[in-house]
Amino acid sequence: MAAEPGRLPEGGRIDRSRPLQFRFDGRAYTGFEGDTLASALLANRVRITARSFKYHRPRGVMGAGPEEPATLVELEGDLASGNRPATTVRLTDGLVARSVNAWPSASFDLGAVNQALARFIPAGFYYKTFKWPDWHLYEPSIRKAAGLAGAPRESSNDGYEARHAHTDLLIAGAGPAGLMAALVAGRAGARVMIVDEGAEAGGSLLNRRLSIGDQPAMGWVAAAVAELSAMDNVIHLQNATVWAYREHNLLMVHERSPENSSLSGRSWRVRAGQVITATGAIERMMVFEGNDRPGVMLASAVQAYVNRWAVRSGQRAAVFTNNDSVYAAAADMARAGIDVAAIIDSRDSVPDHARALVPGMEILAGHTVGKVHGRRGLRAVTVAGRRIDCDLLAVSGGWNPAVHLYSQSRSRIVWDERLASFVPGDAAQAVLAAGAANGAMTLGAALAEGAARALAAVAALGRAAAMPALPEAVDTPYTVAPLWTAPGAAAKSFLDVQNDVTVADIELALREGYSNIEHVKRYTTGGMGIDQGKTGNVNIIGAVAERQGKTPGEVGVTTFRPPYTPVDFGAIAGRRAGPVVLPYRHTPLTGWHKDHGAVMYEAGARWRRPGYYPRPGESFQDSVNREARTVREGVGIYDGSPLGKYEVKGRDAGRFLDWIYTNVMSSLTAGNGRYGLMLTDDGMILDDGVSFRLAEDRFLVSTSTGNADAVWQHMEKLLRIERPDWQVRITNVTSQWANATICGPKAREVLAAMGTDIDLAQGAFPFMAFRDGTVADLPTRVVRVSFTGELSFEVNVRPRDLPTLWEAAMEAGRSHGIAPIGSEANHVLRVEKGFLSLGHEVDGTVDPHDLGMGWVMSKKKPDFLGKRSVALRRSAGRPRRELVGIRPLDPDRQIPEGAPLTPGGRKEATEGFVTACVWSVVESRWVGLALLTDGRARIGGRAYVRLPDGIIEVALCPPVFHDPEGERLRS
Amino acid sequence: MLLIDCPFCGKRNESEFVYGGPAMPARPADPSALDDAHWVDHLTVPPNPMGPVEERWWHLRGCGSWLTIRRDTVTHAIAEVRHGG
Amino acid sequence: MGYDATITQLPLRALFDLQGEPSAIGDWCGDALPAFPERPNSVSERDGRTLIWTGPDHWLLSAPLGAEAGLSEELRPDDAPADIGVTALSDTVTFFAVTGPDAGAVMAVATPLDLHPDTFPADAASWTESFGTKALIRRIGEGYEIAVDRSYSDWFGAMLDRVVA
Amino acid sequence: MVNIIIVMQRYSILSLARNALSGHRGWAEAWRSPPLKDRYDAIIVGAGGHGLAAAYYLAKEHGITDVAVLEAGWLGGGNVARNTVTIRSNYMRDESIPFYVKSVAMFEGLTRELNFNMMHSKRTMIDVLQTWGMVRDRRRRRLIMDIYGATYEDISVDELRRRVPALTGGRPDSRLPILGAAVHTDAAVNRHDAVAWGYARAADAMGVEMHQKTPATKLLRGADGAIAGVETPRGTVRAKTVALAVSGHTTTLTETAGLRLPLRTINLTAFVSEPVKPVVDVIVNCPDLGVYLSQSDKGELVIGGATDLGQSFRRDIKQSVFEDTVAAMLDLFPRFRRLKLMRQWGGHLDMAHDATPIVSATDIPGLIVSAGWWGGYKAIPAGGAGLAHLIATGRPDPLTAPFGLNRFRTLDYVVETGTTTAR
Ligand SMILES: Cc1cc2nc3c(=O)[nH]c(=O)nc-3n(C[C@H](O)[C@H](O)[C@H](O)COP(=O)(O)OP(=O)(O)OC[C@H]3O[C@@H](n4cnc5c(N)ncnc54)[C@H](O)[C@@H]3O)c2cc1C
Ligand SMILES: NC(=O)c1ccc[n+]([C@@H]2O[C@H](COP(=O)([O-])OP(=O)(O)OC[C@H]3O[C@@H](n4cnc5c(N)ncnc54)[C@H](O)[C@@H]3O)[C@@H](O)[C@H]2O)c1
Ligand SMILES: Cc1cc2nc3c(=O)[nH]c(=O)nc-3n(C[C@H](O)[C@H](O)[C@H](O)COP(=O)(O)O)c2cc1C
Ligand SMILES: [Zn+2]
Repeated sequence: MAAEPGRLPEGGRIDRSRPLQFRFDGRAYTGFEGDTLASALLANRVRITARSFKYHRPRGVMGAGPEEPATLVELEGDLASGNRPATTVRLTDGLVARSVNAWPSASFDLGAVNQALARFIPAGFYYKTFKWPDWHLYEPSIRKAAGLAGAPRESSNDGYEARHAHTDLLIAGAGPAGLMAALVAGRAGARVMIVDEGAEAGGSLLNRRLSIGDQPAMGWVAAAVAELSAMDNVIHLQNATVWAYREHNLLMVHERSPENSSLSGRSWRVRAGQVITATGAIERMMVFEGNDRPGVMLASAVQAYVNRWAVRSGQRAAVFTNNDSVYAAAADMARAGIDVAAIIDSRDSVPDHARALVPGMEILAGHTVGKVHGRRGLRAVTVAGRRIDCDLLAVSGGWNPAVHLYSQSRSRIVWDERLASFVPGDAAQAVLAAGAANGAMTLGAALAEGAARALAAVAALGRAAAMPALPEAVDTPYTVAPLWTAPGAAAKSFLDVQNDVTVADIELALREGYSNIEHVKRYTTGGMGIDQGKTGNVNIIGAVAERQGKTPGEVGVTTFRPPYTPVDFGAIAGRRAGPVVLPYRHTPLTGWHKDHGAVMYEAGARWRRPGYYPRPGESFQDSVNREARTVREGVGIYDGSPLGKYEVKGRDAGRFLDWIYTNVMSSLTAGNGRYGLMLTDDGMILDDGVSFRLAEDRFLVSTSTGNADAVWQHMEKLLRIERPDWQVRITNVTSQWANATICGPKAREVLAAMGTDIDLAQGAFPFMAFRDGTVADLPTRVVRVSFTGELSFEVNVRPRDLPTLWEAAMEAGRSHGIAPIGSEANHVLRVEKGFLSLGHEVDGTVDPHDLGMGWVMSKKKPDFLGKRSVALRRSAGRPRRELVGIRPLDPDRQIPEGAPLTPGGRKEATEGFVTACVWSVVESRWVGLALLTDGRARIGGRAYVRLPDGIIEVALCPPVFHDPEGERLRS
Repeated sequence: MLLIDCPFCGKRNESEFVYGGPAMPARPADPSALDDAHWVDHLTVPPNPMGPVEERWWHLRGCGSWLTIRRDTVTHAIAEVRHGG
Repeated sequence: MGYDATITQLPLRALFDLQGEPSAIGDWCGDALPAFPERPNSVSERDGRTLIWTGPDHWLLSAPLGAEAGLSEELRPDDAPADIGVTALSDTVTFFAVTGPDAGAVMAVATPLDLHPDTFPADAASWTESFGTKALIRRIGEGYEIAVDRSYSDWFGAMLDRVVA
Repeated sequence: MVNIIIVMQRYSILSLARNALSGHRGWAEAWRSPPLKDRYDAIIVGAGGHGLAAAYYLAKEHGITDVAVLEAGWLGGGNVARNTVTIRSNYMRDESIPFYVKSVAMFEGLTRELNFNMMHSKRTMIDVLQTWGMVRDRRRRRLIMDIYGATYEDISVDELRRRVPALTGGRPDSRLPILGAAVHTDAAVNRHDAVAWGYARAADAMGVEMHQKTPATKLLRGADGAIAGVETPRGTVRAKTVALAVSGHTTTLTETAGLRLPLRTINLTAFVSEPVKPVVDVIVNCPDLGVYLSQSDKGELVIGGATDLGQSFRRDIKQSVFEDTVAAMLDLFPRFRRLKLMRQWGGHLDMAHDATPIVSATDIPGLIVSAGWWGGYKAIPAGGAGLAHLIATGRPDPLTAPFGLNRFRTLDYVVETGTTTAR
């Protein structure tokens, strides 16, 4: 076990009583509770922690938070996940991590040969080459090289949850601005949610040494956190990132390893009345040759490591800046024992308030870093010809307010010349920015803004709040003079460290005419990495602006989009996984069907229904034939519960049905029903079903299973939007009625045997009538409809009674050989009858005439939905595809459903297709239905099914194979 | 995800609603009185502005009302919600 | 560790759907109903009968299942005048109770409806959405009652169990 | 063939090597920025895939080079920059299949034709079928596609799992068990930006002018009612033929000339995961669950799902659509639970009343529209060629003829029944 050479003897927010063992790239190290993987690696002086994406250059840790562009690791074991910035990986005991994109390790990486090829592979090189003979030749090796981490493996302990939250005010960020805002709004009684992605609250205060009032800033933070936790109107989350800002103030939060739960992640959908983005600011890189060398770090990160983790990132440092913020950092570095050799400031004059922070330190104003020495890590820099030995170069290119969320809300961001950064502009939603996220770069200003924004937000919510007395907070003013690219910056000056995009790449893009910033992004891939350019994007914009003679504001930004930082897909799906990924519906008999061996299918509208009930040793076809024969010859029973059912009631109910059906329903007498077709106003069939008149002003409309909701919507919309003055009310009774349909020549006997007070005689209870009464002592409504072509009784009961009814029918039918039938046999039976089926014959292109159902189009009614369109379409006189029956000349030849018909079976445009093909139990052969151009006129002739492996000749016949007169169903 | 202020229920998540299409002009009482071209337009040509558009939403998973809302197609801001057409 | 909450599937209840002008409904139903609730999406109760105002011109009457036959006689759904709708719906929904200290957290996973007491007080009840399907939610003593279409209840129960597990 | 002088710098490994030695200072602009004239033979509005391809074929096939392509924003920044690059021809209707078959084939030769590497990768698409209705839908497509020479084959579930090992969901006990799969070997992905840039560069080389940041704000009509040109903030530009290839903005423009069209604009979205090592090497389409994905050469999974409800000119993803898509993906690919979302975005496109594209002359003489391309990335080569043909000859070519506006006059819609999530 190695000691930790970089760790300071005391200080920091780590728990030295809890050492932790971990492995990185195969070697063992120690850190402490409170460390991140990055701080622990630095404490162990591991310098090369990564290899770059394209050139495999050695890289070290550069940042201290989610902005980290360089060190991405892959975690193994229970925590397995890839492409994690080491700066955001909380150190745990036994953690195993390795660098991505390097083999065998970051320190010794074979891919490094790409460095030698660098000049041949500038931005966009692949557009210019790899064309011959074919991209395919090159793609596999390119794909293997790309991709950083490996794809995650399946892991069993992935608990994720997604939940909703509602809040008056959502505050993103628990730095001083966010905490102050939460205190003000919380004290005013508003519902507040404050969400921060760090392990603990405090934001930048964790990394700096400042005071608030008369105590250290972190004391103030602790007091604020305590006060908030005592308010039950406040929810405070740490380790939680606001990663998306969507329309209508919906924000998404990803909470990692939530407390008091076994979850690995929780996703919050937060609907907020008001939002304050107090997300702080992110430091920019400096752009000079060799700025990616291990040992070059963001100054704020170096400062964070000494203050928060008691880690010296190097022994002897230089500092390179264009702004004031590094002076406090340099002072903190020096206090921690880092020997600060010099501060190189590109500005000609350094403000006194900055100088005052580093008395005695050498400041090289008006200078830039010329050259970086050291191949595998920094050894020295050259400034104006002078070599400064150092193993650490702390750089700051200025600060970018973290406007990501603000911009995601589609609010404007604008260029601020004074801050040399983009800042929030006009808001597009109820959002305010506070603190460094709004360009308020000092602690006092952040506190004041946090309070002021909270007051404004609370006022907008209609609440009164008091401006608190603001504690005194001394901080250094912030001034900056941008240096977008240092003199001499070229092919090894990295703008996007992660994607290896250099100044030379940007210049090439501009030279080749990819001059819009969006082109620059896409041509070079700058900003398209996992960090989405947090440290680099504005530098790219600055570099482009400089070269185009524009301001960065004129160049503009690329679009900020979610997520702010990457989010596990598991957290987004939450609990929806496996068997409950989609809803499923059951009837009261679903259990029975399964117990009786039914093969269950998805049957539309989320229902799962029996397809067939195979008996031991039976093939699929055997079962279906047996079930179909049972109905044709004896009696079958099926569960018809899912059929859509609606009560339509009111003075205008009849008139309404006449309008939405093609035929007349208002002439029905109570106790009777009628089959009807519903068209869209475009004149296409929408649905079919039987409507019954229950009373003068009351109808029961039934719909197909799959279309039930669509028909309901259709009816409701027509009524409420087009005919609000009509008195019609619709009640969905689909789930109030379940049914068992008993069908076949012996159906009447079975029903009678069950015991009923309904007169079942043909004369007393004709086809298409219904009767209320009891069956097997249960209250029922029995309906004489038939979808099989046989005598059929649909016995409707309350769902709670269906199992009893069903058992009674099975019992009563036993002597008749009753058997349950599934949807496959039903399909055979309806095809034999030529009954239409939605999804087969009705595919959104047919009208009733096409199906030979012109009779259903009322000639009496002046208008009904679809009438005008059917007439208009037909007036063009174009030939239509019409429903016909088909019999393959070879009776044993099954035709795949969907197969095309072409003239003579030739390889030509189709003239129709086979909508259904079944083994007919009445004809003992394959029969089918087809839609065929001018089909009806061709009945008696032949047509040809064209399959990839042959042609099937079929004889055309009327589309009915069984009982054309319908005597059996009326019997 | 929109937040729709139902006159009956108050502000509710879009997931409670079913989209019912753009508000087309009222269906003519007597379609046969229209010439073909006008009928085709009525059926097929919706208003498609960059800006406010009226559309129907069914509060199926709420109070069951049909609502007409005026929503900006660019910003998605909802300026008006009313019952019926 | 999951949530400290209990999911219970409740027995059927007598339910009647009432549609129309309150005056017309009142005329027909007479004493069968508690007073009409005063706010949309709230309930009134009397003698074990609960009336929920679920939509404009739309109410749901609920009572223990034992009262179903009696109510049916009082309300005579089949004879109600044309301008109102009275429909028996007892079998259409399945009720679940979500109770226990973490009931609120479970509900926050289950539904986007804001159940804060300021917006959803003790007498509130509303149709809303839960896991993508239509659901009726009401506050009960130490938790919530949530009802969905009976055909979805197996799935819905499984979903709630997953949340609590 | 028309004689066009091509003045284009060749891209090759040699030119790359040569340039490397000179610090890549020798590369020319891919396209120029000439001054905007006040008159052209033809104007194409919209420098997206269809507009740029039309410009290229107009010059190459028809010798018409006095053409301005006017682009409101940056070239290639519309939907061509934001689609999921699924190139396929598994359609259902005689009107559609031959067109897409041709377009898919044209894509295959484009890298060399345009001397611009589009990284065209004939990956194969596999449809994962989880309901019998979908099995039937795909069978219908498969059998008719065969007539037009497009590939589509059934494979077993075992074979599917062998070819997509990461697909471990959809087992018999899942919500929607996998019933089968269909393989479309013609399907491909490629580099979307390169398509726009490649066409632009080649068209530029033949003299077509590209004008960025030049929105057409109004269509101008002459006294005879015919199109006369367009107005732009940079001045009026005249032409006797104006073609609109502006995706979601077709009606925005036609309505300035009083022309209303059966189109509405919708928002469609996509997202990418973090880049990872190769894990899926085909396009996987799951129409029953509503998700499709492929892995790019850079390693991200590129994932798409359903469209938003309602009309929209926004380009943000809707949380509900997004969650549904992710839940569906994880059901089939449970191991992606720990994969991370990296970026998401949207695009807006118009969709015709029958959901089939429109390439057509209009009631305004000289005004041509190419619209309704909500799944029209794959259609760029053939659609561009068809549009060019229409511009040059005034008549549609046979492949785009079924996409005329006339079909609406008699409500003879072209309906691609059935759902395929993959665009
Ligand atoms: C998320 C998503 C996924 C998709 N996936 C696929 C897929 O997998 N496969 C597939 O085949 N298709 C897919 N598509 C569709 C495909 O992107 C489009 O069909 C195709 O890009 C549209 O054609 P285009 O390239 O010409 O349009 P665009 O690229 O949108 O070009 C139109 C251009 O017109 C410009 N413009 C607009 N108005 C004006 C004006 N007034 N003046 C000047 N210029 C104007 C725009 O700025 C734009 O550049 C997808 C689309 C999206 C959004
Ligand atoms: N001159 C400088 O050195 C300089 C520059 C910039 C900022 N600052 C200091 O920063 C402080 C400003 O305070 P502040 O409160 O505005 O910022 P802050 O940086 O202190 O706090 C921002 C917090 O927001 C969190 N955050 C960011 N994005 C988030 C997201 N999407 N979801 C959840 N949490 C997110 C961060 O983790 C951080 O904790 C002042 O003390 C100021 O002096 C100083
Ligand atoms: C096929 C494809 C792959 C993409 N891959 C990435 C990627 O790896 N990284 C990234 O940041 N964005 C990626 N994007 C998204 C773009 O950054 C951008 O979001 C998209 O082009 C839309 O533009 P906009 O976000 O600027 O509106 C990809 C887009 C497409 C179409
Ligand atoms: Zn409502």
